[in-house]
Amino acid sequence: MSSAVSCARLVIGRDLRLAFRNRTQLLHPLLFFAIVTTLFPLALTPEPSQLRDVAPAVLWVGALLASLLAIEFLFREDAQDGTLEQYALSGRSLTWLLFAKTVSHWLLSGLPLALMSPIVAYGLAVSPAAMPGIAASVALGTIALSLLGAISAALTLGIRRGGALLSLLTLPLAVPLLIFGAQATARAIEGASLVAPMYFLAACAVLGLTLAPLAAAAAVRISLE
Amino acid sequence: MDWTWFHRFGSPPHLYGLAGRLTPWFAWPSAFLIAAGLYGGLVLAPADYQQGDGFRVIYVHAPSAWLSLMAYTWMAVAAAIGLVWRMKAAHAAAASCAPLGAWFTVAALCTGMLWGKPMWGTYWVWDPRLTSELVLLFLYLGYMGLRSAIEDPQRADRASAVLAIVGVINVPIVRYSVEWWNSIHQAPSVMKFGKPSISWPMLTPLLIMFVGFTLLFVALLLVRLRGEILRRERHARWVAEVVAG
Amino acid sequence: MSAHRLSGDSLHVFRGERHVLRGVSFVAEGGDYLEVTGSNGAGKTSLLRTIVGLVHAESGRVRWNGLDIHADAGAFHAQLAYLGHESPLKADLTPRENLHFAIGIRRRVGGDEIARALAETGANGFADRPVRTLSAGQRRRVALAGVVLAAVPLWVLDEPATHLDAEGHALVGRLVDRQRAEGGIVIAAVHAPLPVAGAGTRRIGLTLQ
Amino acid sequence: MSDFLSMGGYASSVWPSVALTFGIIAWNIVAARRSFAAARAEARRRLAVEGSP
Repeated sequence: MSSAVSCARLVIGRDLRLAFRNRTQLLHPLLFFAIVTTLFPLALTPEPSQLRDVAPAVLWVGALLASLLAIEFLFREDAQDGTLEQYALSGRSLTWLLFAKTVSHWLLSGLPLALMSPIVAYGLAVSPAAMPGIAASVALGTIALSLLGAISAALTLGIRRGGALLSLLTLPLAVPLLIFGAQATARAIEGASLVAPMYFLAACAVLGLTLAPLAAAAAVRISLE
Repeated sequence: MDWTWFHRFGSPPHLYGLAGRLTPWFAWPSAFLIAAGLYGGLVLAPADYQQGDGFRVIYVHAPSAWLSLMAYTWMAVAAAIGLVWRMKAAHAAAASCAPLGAWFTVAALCTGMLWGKPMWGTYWVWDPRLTSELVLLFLYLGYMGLRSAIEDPQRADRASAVLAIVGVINVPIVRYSVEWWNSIHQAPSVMKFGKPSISWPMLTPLLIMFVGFTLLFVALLLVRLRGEILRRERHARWVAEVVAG
Repeated sequence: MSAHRLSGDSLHVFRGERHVLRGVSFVAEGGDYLEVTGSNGAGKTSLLRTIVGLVHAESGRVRWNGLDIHADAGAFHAQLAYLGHESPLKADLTPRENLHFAIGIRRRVGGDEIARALAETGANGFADRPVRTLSAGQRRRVALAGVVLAAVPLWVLDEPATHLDAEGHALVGRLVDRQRAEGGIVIAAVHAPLPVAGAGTRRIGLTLQ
Repeated sequence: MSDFLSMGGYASSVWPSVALTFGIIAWNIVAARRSFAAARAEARRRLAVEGSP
């Protein structure tokens, strides 16, 4: 239905416009990603061959924590200023509206992380040939991660100091993404075929696309009760 | 279809009374079965040809691991029922499952480590089964953390129910991903748990233990369930009658 | 326009341990204004949130045109405008942008329509300033413009005149009366009575439990 | 008997496992009963304070 699409466009449009009025906030997760991945060579070794070995782990743990940082703010402001309440009472499907919100969140956090990951990987002595594979795997993995994070963010709404709890809820659920994502990156670095791990990541993303907005909508309704 | 039985069954006073009456019927058989299974497993069953007597840890490890997964599944099912039908008693059951499941996850982890020591020469190896048990423990802790962080008891019930359902969908995926990860990184020198060659004298005590542990779990669940029902129904008239009597 | 009817029958609501609403009943039909009064903490907001369906009553039902509101919540919400005691506005957007996004989700709305509504609630003068620079009363006017723009039969307003000056109170009264004249229903929780026409006005007094 | 206790050299694995599992079971029995008793006591206390509803 076209009205559902225009609804989603409005939700995404609002989030993007708000984000660009607060550009510096968008940079925080990216800066975090850059700094964390800088710490590893300093703690470990500048030796390129060793850095290449740990690059998948560093990239993925860094990306995971950086997007976790962003997820904390996914619904927070909307909950405080009453926007979520209005969404829930708009007569539109809350599931659909939250799906649109998650899409805009990915555009603002997952996609930039994916675009930045080749730069970070270059710093970890990864050859440029591996870059497209790495960026693609981070992009795909962060889709699933944003969806998963939407559930946890909705569940922790209204909890004081919910940040640590948010990590406790999200990280165990994100274990499969970490495994498949890091594996995809490792294969990209080796020059091997990415098909298997990318296929699993895509499966996780599809599962998340179908179920996560439903769960997030249920959680938001509970938080409004 | 007539659903009155369902609502009667779910009505807190009915369930409270039923749980009280049923508890001994689960508790005593479980004590008997666990004693019998333990005797069978530690004394009667022959030693494994590869692992000698070391395999006997399985008689406490496997039932604990089984309960850790079963408790999570039951918790999610109860949570879903509570969420869909707004049934307080189902939320009470879900709340009762969590600490029990978490404890049996701890038991499965620790016995797995003790079993691993003679096999691997170290307590901790990133074995897929141990790793997924560890993730399961984190899931339990997250669930209990969310529950205790929300002050309003009804919201806590409903929010944690959503988490339990998401978790139960995730558990098989975690399990699969961890096994896949392990199959890639497997070092040939690491010895895996040799599958004990299954023979009836070995298997029978194990099956008895499985049944005994399951009954034990139900008995513990029923006791906790009664407490959780009382906590949710404090203001109800029937509670006053039950407690005063 | 068919006459609308909203009713609640002996609603019981718990907030945590507190039994805030003990058997509240009401009926409102097209043209009615229902005023909910009571001291702080008496459950005014809880009642309004139960009526709009955010809070589920422990027992009792709210019915819209005879149908339980939870039976088809989407259809009910499409006919409802709710204003909480916070004005639901984004601080970094202007009033015009806020209304464009908020109302656009509900229905197609043009810029001239938004301008008219803003003029009507006296928010024209600051329609293009970021909301963060506005006073609480000015924000309230923008939020009221949103309620008008929703163009729905049922308004549920929590302290609609809060932060507003005397002229603002009169404005709220006028808006409510016009909504009623068009066959709509207005339910508002208030501290001071709104200046509205007397006929068709009813009060629900809540006492602190 | 000492053969049985030595578990063919695996005593340090088998016995702690058994002890730990039964320790956890015992603790769970105690904790479950305690949780029920606490809920009951709490309900009774409220009844004493508020009187019959």
